[in-house]
Amino acid sequence: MSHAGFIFAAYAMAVVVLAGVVGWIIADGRALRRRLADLEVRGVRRRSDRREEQAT
Amino acid sequence: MTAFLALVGLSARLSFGGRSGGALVGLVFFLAVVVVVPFAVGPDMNLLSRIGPAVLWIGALLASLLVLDRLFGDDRSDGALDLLRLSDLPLELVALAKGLGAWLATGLPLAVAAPFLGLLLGLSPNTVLSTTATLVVGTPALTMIGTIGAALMAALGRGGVMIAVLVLPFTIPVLIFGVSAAAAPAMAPAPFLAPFLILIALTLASLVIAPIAAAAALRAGLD
Amino acid sequence: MTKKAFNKIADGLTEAIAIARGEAKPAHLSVPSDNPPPLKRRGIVPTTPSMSLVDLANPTRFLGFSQRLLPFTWAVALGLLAVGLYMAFFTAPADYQQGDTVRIMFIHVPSAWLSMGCYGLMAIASLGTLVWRHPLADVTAKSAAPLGAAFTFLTLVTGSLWGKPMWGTWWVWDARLTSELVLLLMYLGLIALWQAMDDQGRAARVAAVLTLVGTINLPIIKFSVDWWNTLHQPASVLRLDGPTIDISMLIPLFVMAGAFTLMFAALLMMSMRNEILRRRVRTMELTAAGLGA
Amino acid sequence: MTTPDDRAPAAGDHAGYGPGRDHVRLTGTGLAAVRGLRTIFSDLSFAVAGGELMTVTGPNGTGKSTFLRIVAGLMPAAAGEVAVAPAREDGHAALIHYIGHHDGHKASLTVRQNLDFWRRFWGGGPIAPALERVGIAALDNLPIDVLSAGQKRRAALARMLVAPRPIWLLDEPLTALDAAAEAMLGDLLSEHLAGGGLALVATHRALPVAAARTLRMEGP
Repeated sequence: MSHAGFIFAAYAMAVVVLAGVVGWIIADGRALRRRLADLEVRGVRRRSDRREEQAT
Repeated sequence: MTAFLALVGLSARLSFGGRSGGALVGLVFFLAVVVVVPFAVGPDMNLLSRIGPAVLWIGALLASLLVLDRLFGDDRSDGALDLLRLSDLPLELVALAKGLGAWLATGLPLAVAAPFLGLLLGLSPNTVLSTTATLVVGTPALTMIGTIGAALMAALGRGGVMIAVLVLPFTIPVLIFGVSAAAAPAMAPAPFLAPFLILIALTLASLVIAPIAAAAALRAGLD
Repeated sequence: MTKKAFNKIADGLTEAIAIARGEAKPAHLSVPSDNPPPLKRRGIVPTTPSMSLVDLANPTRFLGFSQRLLPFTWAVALGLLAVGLYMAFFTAPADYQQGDTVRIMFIHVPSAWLSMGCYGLMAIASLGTLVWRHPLADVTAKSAAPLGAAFTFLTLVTGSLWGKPMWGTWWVWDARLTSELVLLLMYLGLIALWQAMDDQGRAARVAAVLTLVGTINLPIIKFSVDWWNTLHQPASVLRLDGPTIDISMLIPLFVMAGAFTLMFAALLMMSMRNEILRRRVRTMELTAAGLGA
Repeated sequence: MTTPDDRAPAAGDHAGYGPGRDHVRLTGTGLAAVRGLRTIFSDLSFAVAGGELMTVTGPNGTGKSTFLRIVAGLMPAAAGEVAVAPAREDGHAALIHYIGHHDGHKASLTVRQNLDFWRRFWGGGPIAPALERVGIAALDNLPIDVLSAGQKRRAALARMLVAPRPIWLLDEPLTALDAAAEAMLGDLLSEHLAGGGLALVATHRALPVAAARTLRMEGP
């Protein structure tokens, strides 16, 4: 195959860029979910029953 | 030393995602300068590769200055500057730490991006190398000179492009020797080492002089 | 693909449609359930007029809907990708002029299409933000920008790797390449704008205005760049324009384009889910501050 | 006072300055401040010893904030000088805690990250007990910009507890604080004074702690 280096470099870059995007999105999502769980453990609800939480 | 390093870390962290710019805006600005030049001078690769080192240096110069405008201004308006002064670390070292942190977050990425932008301008591998090397060595000087401007901006209580107006003249020596060294491989018999060493000297001098000047500006602007 | 996996995905799809129609309740978002609640698979008769965008506008419903749809999208995308890659390397012939480097086209061209399609999507989303105040529109616009930048970057890189052996240089200031580079600048500017503003609602409207100004400006930029380029020495660039491509190359190209588009859709959904969660975290942090002390 | 062992890092521990009284002394002689061409105050003298609280009172515009900033060394005095005894080679900046109109927090960081920076920058003790003491322990992981003004002020107080210092200069510390926080600040001040520290507090409202001295600012 002529210029195999360039072809594979191009495909490798595609893999690197897409894997980078996927990795970033997954890591971001995990961090957010952890944060959400942490806030929920602390008794934060999105709506209502706040007074009750404060009492405990 | 712990205090100094802690401040370098904080400065890098805040500069990286800062409100008035940050690393991303600096890089995009750098890219924009490089993209705009061919529209003005034409897509002639021979011409572009000849002026390439100069274009990269001008882009890096403006980008590294413009992201610094609120380096001390934010500290002043949120009260942190007062707290930074209530310590055994002299204000000069506070300025040095802030400058180094800002360089790590905004100056160094410019030097790292330079080889890729060099491809757009058709630089030869040797010129790419020399330009990157001069930017790694020279951007600390630009950022440190920028801290003087940032300190003046804090005293004025403003942000924005004015920082470039204030300190651009002081960066001329850095630009002269930076570009001479960077363009040396393209201008066959031109020497590389001499201007490169002078560039290093300028950077070292700026690391000493700029913090003193920035601290003086901060003190002068107190109220 | 095993039959079991296929069934699971098919169930997910059915469920996604049901959720979109508002007939099924999505599993709670913050507790990703391993075994989704059993679904009535029969009797999904549209009682409401139809599944409309309004139903999807509810972020919670979107979370449930996308959670079911994602595995399906990924599966099809990766399947198409596998087929496309096989065809690209083994069935597509080498070009008589460019040799094997033409195989770079199968990732370069789909990326380029997506880089432009993504901007179109953002323009529509911006209209959604400004005109209809659609709750998911600004989430879409914000999430799409980094993806658009990534595909634009990929277009430029693969183009560069294609250009080096063909033209002997990494880069020429050709009209198409230059326009693509300007597009990258616009994406990066939008990302910076989103990043610089704390108030996401305001950022959405400002970014929407900038996106739409960009849409109006794009043809002008394109025209100017073409004019600028022909004014100077036109670069003798080999072009693969439209119908001259042989069908044996066109089929793998379309397969790869399909795979890339589905991957983009999947990434966009994941990114939008993150964005919705980010806003919830922010709301809950404000609530937490209200609770504490 | 509680025994040192079970005490939270309270306001009383000052490296080298506690616990005996009169170790630290803050004096100002003939101080004057000029802003623009207007003299704000002149010939102002005071002396405060360890264990004493001095309140600074007076109508708006008489220079209470300016006075505190001059004492802190954050602003040069037009005349006169401020001295701290015993004298220290590196100057007295590191002996002073100052709380001004702005809390000095970095909005993009969490409460803990903010305090952690100051702990490393100034040197100091653990953060958690300090947050506990000012009643915002539950908020330590929140970005500081979601906090209310009163909560931010509490975080600023916690910062003083993390790195104990003998001189407190507080400019209107009661602003934005609720009744509970006001009482808490009173306790902190009492502990600080009992530990040999001194405090200058500019305020319009009555403090929950008895002041040994009062400096009444009446203008030039």
